[in-house]
Amino acid sequence: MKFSFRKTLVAGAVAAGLLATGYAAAQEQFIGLPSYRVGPYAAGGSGIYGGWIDYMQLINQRDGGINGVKLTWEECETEYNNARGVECYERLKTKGAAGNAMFQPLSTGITYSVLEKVAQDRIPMVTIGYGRTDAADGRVFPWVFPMITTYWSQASAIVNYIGSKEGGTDKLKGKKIGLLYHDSAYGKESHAIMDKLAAKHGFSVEKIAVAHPGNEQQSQWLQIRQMRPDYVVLWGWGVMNPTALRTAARTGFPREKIVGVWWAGAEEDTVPAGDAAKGYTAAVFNVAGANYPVVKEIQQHVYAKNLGNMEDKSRVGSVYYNRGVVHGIIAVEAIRIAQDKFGKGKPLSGEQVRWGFENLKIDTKRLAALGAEGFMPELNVTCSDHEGAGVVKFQQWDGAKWNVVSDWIAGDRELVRGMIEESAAAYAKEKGITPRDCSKEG
Amino acid sequence: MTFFFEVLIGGLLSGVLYALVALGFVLIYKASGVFNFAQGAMVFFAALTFVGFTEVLPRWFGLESGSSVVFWLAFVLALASMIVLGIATEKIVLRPLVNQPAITLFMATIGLTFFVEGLAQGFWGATVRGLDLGIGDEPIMWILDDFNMIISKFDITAAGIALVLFVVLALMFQYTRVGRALRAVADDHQAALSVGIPLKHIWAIVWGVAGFVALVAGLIWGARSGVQFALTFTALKALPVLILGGFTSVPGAILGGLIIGASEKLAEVYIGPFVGGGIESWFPYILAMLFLLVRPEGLFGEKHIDRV
Amino acid sequence: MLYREAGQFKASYQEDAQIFPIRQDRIGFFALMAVVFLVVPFAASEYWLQAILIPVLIFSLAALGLNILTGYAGQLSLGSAAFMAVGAFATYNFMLRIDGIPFLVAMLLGGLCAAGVGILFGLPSLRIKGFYLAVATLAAQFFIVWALVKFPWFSNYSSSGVISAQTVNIFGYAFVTPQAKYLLTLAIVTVLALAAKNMVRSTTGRKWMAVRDMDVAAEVIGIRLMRTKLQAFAVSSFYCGVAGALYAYTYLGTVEPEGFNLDLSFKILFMIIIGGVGSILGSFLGSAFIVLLPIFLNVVLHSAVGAALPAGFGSSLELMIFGALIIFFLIVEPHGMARLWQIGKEKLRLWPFPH
Amino acid sequence: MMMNEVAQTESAAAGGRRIGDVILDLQNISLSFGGVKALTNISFNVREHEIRAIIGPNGAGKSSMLNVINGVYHPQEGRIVFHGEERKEMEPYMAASQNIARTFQNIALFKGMSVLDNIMTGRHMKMNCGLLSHVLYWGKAQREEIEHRKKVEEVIDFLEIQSIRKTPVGRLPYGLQKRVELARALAAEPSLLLLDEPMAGMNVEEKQDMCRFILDVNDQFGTTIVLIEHDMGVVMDISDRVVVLDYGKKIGDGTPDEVKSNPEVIAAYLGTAH
Repeated sequence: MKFSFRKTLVAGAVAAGLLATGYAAAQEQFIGLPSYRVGPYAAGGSGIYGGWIDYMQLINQRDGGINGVKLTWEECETEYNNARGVECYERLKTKGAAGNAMFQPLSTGITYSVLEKVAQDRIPMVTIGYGRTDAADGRVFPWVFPMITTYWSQASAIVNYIGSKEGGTDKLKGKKIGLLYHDSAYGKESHAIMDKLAAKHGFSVEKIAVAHPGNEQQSQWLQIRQMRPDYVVLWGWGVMNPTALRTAARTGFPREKIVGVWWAGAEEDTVPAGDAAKGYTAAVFNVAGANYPVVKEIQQHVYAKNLGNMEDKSRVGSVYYNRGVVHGIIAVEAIRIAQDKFGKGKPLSGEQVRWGFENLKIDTKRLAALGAEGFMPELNVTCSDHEGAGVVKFQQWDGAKWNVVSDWIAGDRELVRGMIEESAAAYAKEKGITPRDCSKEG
Repeated sequence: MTFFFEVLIGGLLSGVLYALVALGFVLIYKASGVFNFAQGAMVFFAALTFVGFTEVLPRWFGLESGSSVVFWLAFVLALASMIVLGIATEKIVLRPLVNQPAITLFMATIGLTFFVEGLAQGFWGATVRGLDLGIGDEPIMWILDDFNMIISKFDITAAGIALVLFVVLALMFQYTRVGRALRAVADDHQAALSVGIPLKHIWAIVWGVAGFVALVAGLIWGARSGVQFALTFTALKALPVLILGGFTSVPGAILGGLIIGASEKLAEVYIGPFVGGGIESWFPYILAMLFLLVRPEGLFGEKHIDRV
Repeated sequence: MLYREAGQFKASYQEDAQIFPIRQDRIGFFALMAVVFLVVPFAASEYWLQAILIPVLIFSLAALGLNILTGYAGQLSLGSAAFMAVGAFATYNFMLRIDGIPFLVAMLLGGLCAAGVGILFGLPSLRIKGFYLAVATLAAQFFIVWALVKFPWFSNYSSSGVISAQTVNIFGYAFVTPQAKYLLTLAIVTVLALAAKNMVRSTTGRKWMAVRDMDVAAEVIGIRLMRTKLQAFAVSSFYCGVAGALYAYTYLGTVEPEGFNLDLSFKILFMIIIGGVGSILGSFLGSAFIVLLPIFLNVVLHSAVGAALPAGFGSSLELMIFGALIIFFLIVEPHGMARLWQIGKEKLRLWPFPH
Repeated sequence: MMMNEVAQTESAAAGGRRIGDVILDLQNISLSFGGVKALTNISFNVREHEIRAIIGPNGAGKSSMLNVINGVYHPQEGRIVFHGEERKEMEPYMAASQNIARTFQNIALFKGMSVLDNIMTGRHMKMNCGLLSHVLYWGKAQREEIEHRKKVEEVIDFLEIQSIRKTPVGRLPYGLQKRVELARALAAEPSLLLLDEPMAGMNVEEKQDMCRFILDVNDQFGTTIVLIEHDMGVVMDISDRVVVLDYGKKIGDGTPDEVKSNPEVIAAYLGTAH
C-alpha cells in the first residue's frame, strides 16, 4: 500500500507536468477526444475520429477557426473500455483555456459511466447514433444529446422503409420480420420498439440472438431458413455483420431482404463478406461518398497540405469517415451558435457549448453552405427534443460501394417519443430528478 | 429430421475449424508445457500479415494484384513472419521463464497477446479487410437438390484442408526424426534432454509449426468473416475444445472440436429458443465442464493415480 | 539505520503473531493510514480521486479476492469479473426491492450472493485442476454475463440492460462528492483487507495454503478438500462481489453487464501476478500498477510524442509496450512486486552493512 | 484428548511402555489398480503402543499398505477393524478424526508455508473457531490460536527445531524437512502414527536422531507406530514386530528375530535362492 501510494505520486507529478504545458493560448477552443484506435473497435474508431479531426483541421486551415477561435484537441485512448473512458473523461475535462467543450466517447458503455458526471461538471455529452435512447428527452437529461437519430427512431424508420418497399405500412400485416441481434445491451435496445411496432402494424417479430462476437452463425441462419421471414433486420456489430451476410448467402436468404442498422452499414461490414453482401441494404444517418463538397474541401485544404489524419487515405469518404465529419460539423455548428450568444471569437465553456447544442438548427440552406446537402439530415434540436431529426437514409451495397436508395425516412415520431418520455420519466423518478420546464428555457 | 442433420453437419464442419485453432494450443502445450493464450492473436497476426502482403506486393514489385504469384509470395512471407515471431517468442519470452510456474508462463503469453495485437494493428492498420481464397461459399447443389440440406462448399473445403493438415502433422510426428524427438520431449523434458535431444531446437520448431497452423487457421477464418480483430476471438472457441479433448492430445482436439461444434449448434437451435438464445457463448464451456466432472481425465487422457 | 528490529523482543505469542511484528512497520502502516484517510481526500484533485484512487482501491479489492482463491488456495480462476457483476447487480436489486435497506447491508448481501454463485461455479474444482479448472471458470464468466443481459429482471427491465446505482446514504449522509466516495471505498477496502489478513494468518488461511501446496497431504491431515476449496471460492467471490458493488456505487454509477467482461477478469489476474501471488500487499501494488501503467503510457505517448506519430500508431505502440513490460516484469521478478518490496526491506534491515 | 489420557495412564503405570491389545486388524486385504494387483490377501494386526514395521523390497506394496490404513486407497477386498469397529468406506480426512497421523515417503510438506505454520496445520483438527471469528481475529480465535501455538512449541522443543521456526520449509535441507513433517504429524497428538520411510536419504547422524525421536515418541506418549523402512538395521533395532511384504503378498510376520530367520524373507532379500 505504501509503495502504491508513492508510485501514484510519482506518476502524478509526471502527469501534472504534462498537463501544464501546451494550453497557454487563450483563443483556442479545446475538444477532448476519447478515441479508440486499437482492439476490436479500432476500425470504427479510427474512421470516425479521423473524419472528425480532419473536419476540425479544415475549419482551422480554411477559416482560421470559428470566428478566429482555433480548435485544438487531444486524443485519449479508451480501448472502448469503461474504466479507461472514465479516466479519459476526468483527464480531459479540465484541459484547454475553458475546459473540455464536449464529450463524445463513441461507446455506449462509457456514456453510461459518465452520465451523472457530465451533469455535475457541466459538460455536454453528445452521443450521435448510440448511447442512452431516452436521453432524447432533454427535460430529464439536459446534458446529454443523442442527436440525429436514436436506436428507436431508427428501428421505426426501418419498419417504415420495409413498409414502403411492400407498398405501404398497411401491407405489413401478417408479414414476418426476423430480428437478428447482437446478444448484448446494444442488441436488446431493439426489442421493445420492435414489439410495439409489430403490435401496431400487425406483423410478427422473430428475435434471434447471436452470441458475441458472432463469427459463427450457422445455427441462426438455419433457423431463419426454417422460419421463412419476409425480411431480416440485422442489428449487428463488427464481425457479426459480414458473417451474417455470408451465412445468409449460403443458406439462400436474399440479401435484398436484409436491412441493417447503421452499425452494420459500413464498408467494414460488407467488404469482408465479398459477393455475399451484394444487394444488402442498411440504414445510415450519414451517407458514404467522397463527392460531397465538404469532403472535397477536406482533400483540398487538409490532405493536400499533408495534414490529414487518415493513414489509409482510401478510407476518406467511407461511411465511418463521413460519420466523423458529421460529428465535426455538429460540434463546430454548436460552438458557432453558442458564440453568437456568448460572444464571438472567444473560447467557450462546456456549459455555453451545451446551450449551442440545445439551440442547434441546421437547415437545408445551412447544409448547402457547409457542403453537406444530402450528406446528413437537417437538425432542429430543442430543449425537450435532443434528438433533432429522427430520420435515416438507406444505402445499398453493390459489391463495391454504397449507393443511396432512399430519401430521408422518418420513424413513427409519436410512438417513439412516447416511449422515450415514458422511459425518461421512470429514470427521473428512480433518480429523484425533477424534469425541466422547457417553456422557461431561453 | 433433415433440419437436424443440416444443423449437425454444419456444426461438425465448424467444429473442425475450432479444432484447427485448438491444434495450435496443443502443439505448444505438448512440447513446452505452455498454455499459449497468444494463439488467437497469432491467428489474427498471421491473417493480417498475409492480407497486408497481398496489398503491398503489387505496389512494390508491380505484380498483378490477385494473381497466384502474389498469393503464394504473400503466403511464404506471412509464413516466414510467423516463424520469426514464433522463434522470437520462444527465445525472448519463454526461455528466460523456463522453470517458472505454469501460471507465470500463461501470464507472459497474455502479455504477448497485447504485444502481438498492437504490432499487427500498428503495422498494418486497423482497417477491416476482406479475404478471397477463391473458394465459393455456396451450398453444394446436389445435396440441396437430393436431400434439401444446405452444406457449404467452403466449409467442406476448409474442413478438408484442416484434415489434411492434421494428417500431415500426425505423419510428421510419427515418422520423422524431429517428430520422434518432439514426442520424446512431450513425454519427459528431462529424459529427452538426457538422451541428447536438443530441447531448445525442438521448441523453436514447435513454435514455428504453431505459427504455420495459425496462418492456415487465420486464412480460413479470415476468408469466412473478414480479416479483423475478431479473429483473436477464435481462441475462445478453441478453449472448450481444449478442456474436452485435453491440452496434450491432437486426436482429442479433433474429436473435441467435432463434439463442441455439433453440440453448440444443436443446443442453440433446440435449447436456445426456450431461454432466449445466444447460448453459444457459454454452452461449450458448461458442456466441457460437465464432461470433466464425469471424466476428469478428458477424452483421451489416462486415469491419473495420485501417488503419496 | 532507522529500520532495525534489534532490541524488539516478543514476550508473548500474541506479540509474535501480529500483522506487523516489526515496530517500524507498524509505525509506517499507521502513518500511511493517517495520510490516506486524513490528507489524501483534501490534497488530491478530483481527477486523482475519481479516475485513479477509487478504481485502484476497488480493483485492489477484486485482486484481493482473486488472490485468496489463486494465491492462497491455489485454484486458478478466470471469472473474477463475473463475480463482480453478480455483486453489483445483486446489490442494486437489494437496494431497489427492499425499501429502506441500508447500503452497507445491501452490499454485504450482494457479496453473499456472489459468494453463493462462487460456490456453485467452484464445484468443478473438486475434480478439475490447473488450467482445466481455469478454462472451466470461463463458463462462469460467459454464463453470468449472458444471464444478466438475458433476464431483464436483473436490471429492473431497463431497455438496454444497464443499471443506475442509487445514491449511497449512510446514516442520512449522502455520499456524492468524490471525497466522500473515496473515503467510503477506502474504509470498506481497508476493513476487508484487514479481514483478509486475519483469515490468512489463522487456521482458515493455513488450510487454504495446505490445499494449495499439497492437497493429498492436506487431506490426510484431516482437511476436508471440498469444504476448504468451496470456502475459498465463497470468500473470494464475496470480495469480488463487494468490489463489484463498489465499482457500480462509488466508481461508475451506471454499469452494464458487458462491462464485466473477460478483459476485466484477465486484468484482475494480471494484478495478482504482477503484484504478487499469495500476498495481500501485492494485490494493492498490482492493482496500482495495472491501472496506472496504461494511463502513464497514454499520457507519454499521446501528449508528449503523440504529434510525431501517425494517428493510431501511438495507441498500438501503447499496447505493445504494455505487453512487453508485462513480459519484462515477469522475467525480472516472477514473484511480483510484493517480493521486490520484501527484498527492499531485507536490504534496508541490514543497511548500511552488506550482509 | 484420548491420547492425553493414554499418556497419563501410561506414565502412571510404572513408566515405560507396555504392549496392549490389538487396535488395528487388517484382514485379507486385496487392492488393485485397473487389473494390476498391488496387495493380495494380506492380513496382519497392530497392537497398542507397539512399533510395527513393514518391510519389503521395492514395489512390494508397503506404501499402498499405509495408504489403505489411512483411507487414501480403498481395498477391493478385506476387512479393516480399528478399535474394535469394522471400518466402512473411508476418506483420507476421516483418518485424522480417528487420531491417525502420518508422514510421507516423498516429503509432503506445504512448501509455501513456514515451519511454524506447517506444524500448526497439524493441529487444525483440534481447533474449533470458524471463518467469521478468524476474520475478526479477536477474543476466542486469538485465544485459541495462542493456546495451540503453545502445544506446537512443545512439539518444536521436543524435536529440537526451535531455530528454524519461521523459515519457509522449502528452504530447509532434506533431513530437517523430514523432521518438520514428523513434527506436523505429532502436533495432531495421534494415537496411531504412520511413518513412510522416515529415514530415507538421511546420513548416519540424522538417522540416529530420527530413531531417537521415534523411540521417544513411542516411549513418552505411548503412540502406536507403524513404519516402513529400508534400513534393516534400524528396523530390527527399534521395532517390536515386523511384517514382510513381497510383490504385494505377505511373506513373513513376527518379531525381528523370527523374521530374520524366515527362509522366505531371506530369499526375497537375497534374490531367488530357492
